[in-house]
Amino acid sequence: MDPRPSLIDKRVKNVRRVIAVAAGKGGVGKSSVASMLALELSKRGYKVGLMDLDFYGPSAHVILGARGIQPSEDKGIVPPEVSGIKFMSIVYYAGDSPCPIRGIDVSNSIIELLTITRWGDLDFLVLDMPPGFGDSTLDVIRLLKKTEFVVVYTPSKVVIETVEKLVKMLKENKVSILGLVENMKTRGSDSAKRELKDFGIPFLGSIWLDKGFENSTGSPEKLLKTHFIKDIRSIIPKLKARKVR
Amino acid sequence: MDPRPSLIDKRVKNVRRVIAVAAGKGGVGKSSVASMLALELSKRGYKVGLMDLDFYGPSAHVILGARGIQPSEDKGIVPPEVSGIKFMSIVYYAGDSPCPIRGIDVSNSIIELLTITRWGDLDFLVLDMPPGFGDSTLDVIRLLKKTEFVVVYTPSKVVIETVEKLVKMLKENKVSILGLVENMKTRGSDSAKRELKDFGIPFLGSIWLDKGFENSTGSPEKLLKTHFIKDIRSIIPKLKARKVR
Amino acid sequence: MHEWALAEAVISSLSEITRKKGLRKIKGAYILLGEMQNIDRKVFRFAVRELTKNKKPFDGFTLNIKNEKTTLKCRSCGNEWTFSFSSKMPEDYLEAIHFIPEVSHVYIKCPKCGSRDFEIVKGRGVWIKSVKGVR
Amino acid sequence: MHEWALAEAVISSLSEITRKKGLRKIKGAYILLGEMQNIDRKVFRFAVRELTKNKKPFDGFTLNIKNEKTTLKCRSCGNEWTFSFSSKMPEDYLEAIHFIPEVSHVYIKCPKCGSRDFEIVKGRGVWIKSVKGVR
Ligand SMILES: Nc1ncnc2c1ncn2[C@@H]1O[C@H](COP(=O)(O)OP(=O)(O)O)[C@@H](O)[C@H]1O
Ligand SMILES: Nc1ncnc2c1ncn2[C@@H]1O[C@H](COP(=O)(O)OP(=O)(O)O)[C@@H](O)[C@H]1O
Ligand SMILES: [Mg+2]
Ligand SMILES: [Mg+2]
Ligand SMILES: [Mg+2]
Ligand SMILES: [Mg+2]
Ligand code: NI
Ligand code: NI
Ligand SMILES: [Zn+2]
Ligand SMILES: [Zn+2]
Repeated sequence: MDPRPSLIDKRVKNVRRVIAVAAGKGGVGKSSVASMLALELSKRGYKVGLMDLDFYGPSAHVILGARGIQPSEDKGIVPPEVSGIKFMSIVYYAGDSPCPIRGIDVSNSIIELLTITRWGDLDFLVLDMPPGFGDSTLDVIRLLKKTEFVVVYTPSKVVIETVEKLVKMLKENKVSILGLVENMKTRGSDSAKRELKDFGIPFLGSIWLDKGFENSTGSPEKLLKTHFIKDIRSIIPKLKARKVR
Repeated sequence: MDPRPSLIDKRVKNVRRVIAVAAGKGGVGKSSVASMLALELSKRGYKVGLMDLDFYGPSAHVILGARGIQPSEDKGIVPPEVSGIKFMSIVYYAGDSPCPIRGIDVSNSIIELLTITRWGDLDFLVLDMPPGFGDSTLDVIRLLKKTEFVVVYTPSKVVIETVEKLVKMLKENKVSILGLVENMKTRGSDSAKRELKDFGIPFLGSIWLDKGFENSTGSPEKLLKTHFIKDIRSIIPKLKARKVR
Repeated sequence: MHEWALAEAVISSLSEITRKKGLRKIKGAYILLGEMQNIDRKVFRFAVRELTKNKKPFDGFTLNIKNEKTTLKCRSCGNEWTFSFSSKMPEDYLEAIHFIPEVSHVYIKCPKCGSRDFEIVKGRGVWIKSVKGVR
Repeated sequence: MHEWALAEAVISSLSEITRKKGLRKIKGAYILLGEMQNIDRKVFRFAVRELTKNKKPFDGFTLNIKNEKTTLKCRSCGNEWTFSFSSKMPEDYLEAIHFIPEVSHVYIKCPKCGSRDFEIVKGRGVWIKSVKGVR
């Protein structure tokens, strides 16, 4: 019998909200939204944790410019802080090397990390989800029952197709969905928004395509001055806990 | 003992080239490049197959507008044609529903599809790879030894970070890499290209960010009139078999 | 009838074993057919006969087929249950599972808790259990 | 010393079993410690003692620990081999594997064919093999 799952709930007992930023699809800005959300919440004085669950393409450390840090050991592992955010990522252990592992190993790694990481008291734990809805997503649903999902999409046919699948799957599993965030908005097409409305999920807001964003990644100070963060600010008030099932 | 792997090599015996379009990262345009490449090669009179290996976010059928088709059965399954392309996808069996399966099941599905699909004689079989380098990528490397990779990237830090990992991993496994394709190019940043040059992998060309692309998806005729396809045309001559190890 | 392809896989695999182990003759094989895939035995046997015809090492080859019941196990609640094709499922769902047993995750839920996160413990598809050969 | 966290998981799990099975007392448990994770037994035992102290159902609890050798199996060539911490690997690689055994895929290759696509067949980490309780 695997002893680990039974501890995971206790590990997030003093975490008020667990918010997973997901899409099903890659490249829509999950990591960007998750990192910026954590950054803004932390700046506002909340106690915030951020966990990068994309083991193939971990990105949050690149966006936040978190280099040369490592967790400390104290009855488990204690995440180091980046701009006030308690930050966990597989990069502490795999470095910059590719980690070519199968789903079963991804699952085991996530369970191990959730078992040994001591988040302590947090207002928000933000999860940066990988694309797809395989082992990582299924384990979050199975093991972190208090997770609420923020679903990111971009106005594109192939993206909508996949995001719809994620939403169907979350609803079926009776997982809380906080709402939808449109990313990389440009003038014109609102058709995607219309199509997704049918799901009866709150629309949390749009983040415009921000040409200055790429050059700000790696520097929290610069990130806090982008248009992107302004859009995040208008989304935060809408993150009130609300269960959509 | 699993009897399936032993048949897979024979299934592609009469396929001259197997080209996997991959990135490690999601959203860089793997499916777009794979679909457009297959479309242009088919238009030029080559015998072409296209296999969508992204089981969470299958996209090629959306891009090519392949709806309402199904394989036929004849000593296995025979892929139906879309614009002259023999096309295989999990959507034939999972429909539009989410397929929330773990890596082990993805692996089993891919092995099954590769075992029963009769491609016949082909000049090119294009594989549309999922993000990550988990079960699907590892199975392609393990079971389809003749696969040559085309690695797609976009000029972005988080993308480069992941693409580098994929390239390292492919090189280590002595997998052939045909070269790099830059996608969604905009004026300005050539820095990514410079950074990736260190790998000693041929640069196959750039595909410019094409604002008309999204509205052409779903219609092969429209796709054949995009700027995107023009960029694909200038890449094709560089796809000469060349093993980079 | 894609059973032919699965029979082909079995024969290809047995030929490979014959070569690798340096067998002169392959007298028989014991095959498990998982109920989930609902493989037509008659067609499967017919294909094996055709595929081994006039192939020297398969002279006098006998095929032993055993039906393997399907066990599914829920990762969410631990519940174990069986699946059989007699279930009242639309024809095209059963057809899809016949081709790719894993798409069962689209059509089947844990009868106890409703989760689709289940393991196909056994009875998935074709498996070579043992081979009898002569060196 | 993150061994404490793993001991906590074991005790939390045993407490859960005690509750679910309606046990009055939990007399002992048989734990496998996989070699891959190189868990410090002394620290682990100490943590278990501290965590069960003054906990009623754990009165007189004895811990039986068995070392489980690590077996790795290559998916590419089928080769099986073992892994032990005595290997000549840089300290920080071993440290990383100690925390997350799966990152071994970054640092270990199949000694026969060089592939990193291997299965951790056994000897990964902490496993509760059996529990002895009184109803
Ligand atoms: N609103 C935005 N404006 C401009 N670029 C963005 C925006 N959101 C994300 N990006 C860029 O898009 C790419 C993908 O973003 P990322 O957060 O890594 O996506 P995901 O985590 O979903 O794969 C990155 O290059 C990122 O810099
Ligand atoms: N060159 C391009 N110009 C404009 N849009 C593009 C281009 N390449 C891809 N896209 C768009 O980017 C998004 C992601 O592309 P996709 O092919 O689905 O990526 P992947 O398969 O890597 O996840 C889609 O909305 C697609 O229409
Ligand atoms: Mg996701
Ligand atoms: Mg990401
Ligand atoms: Mg890939
Ligand atoms: Mg794709
Ligand atoms: Ni059939
Ligand atoms: Ni430790
Ligand atoms: Zn269940
Ligand atoms: Zn090997």
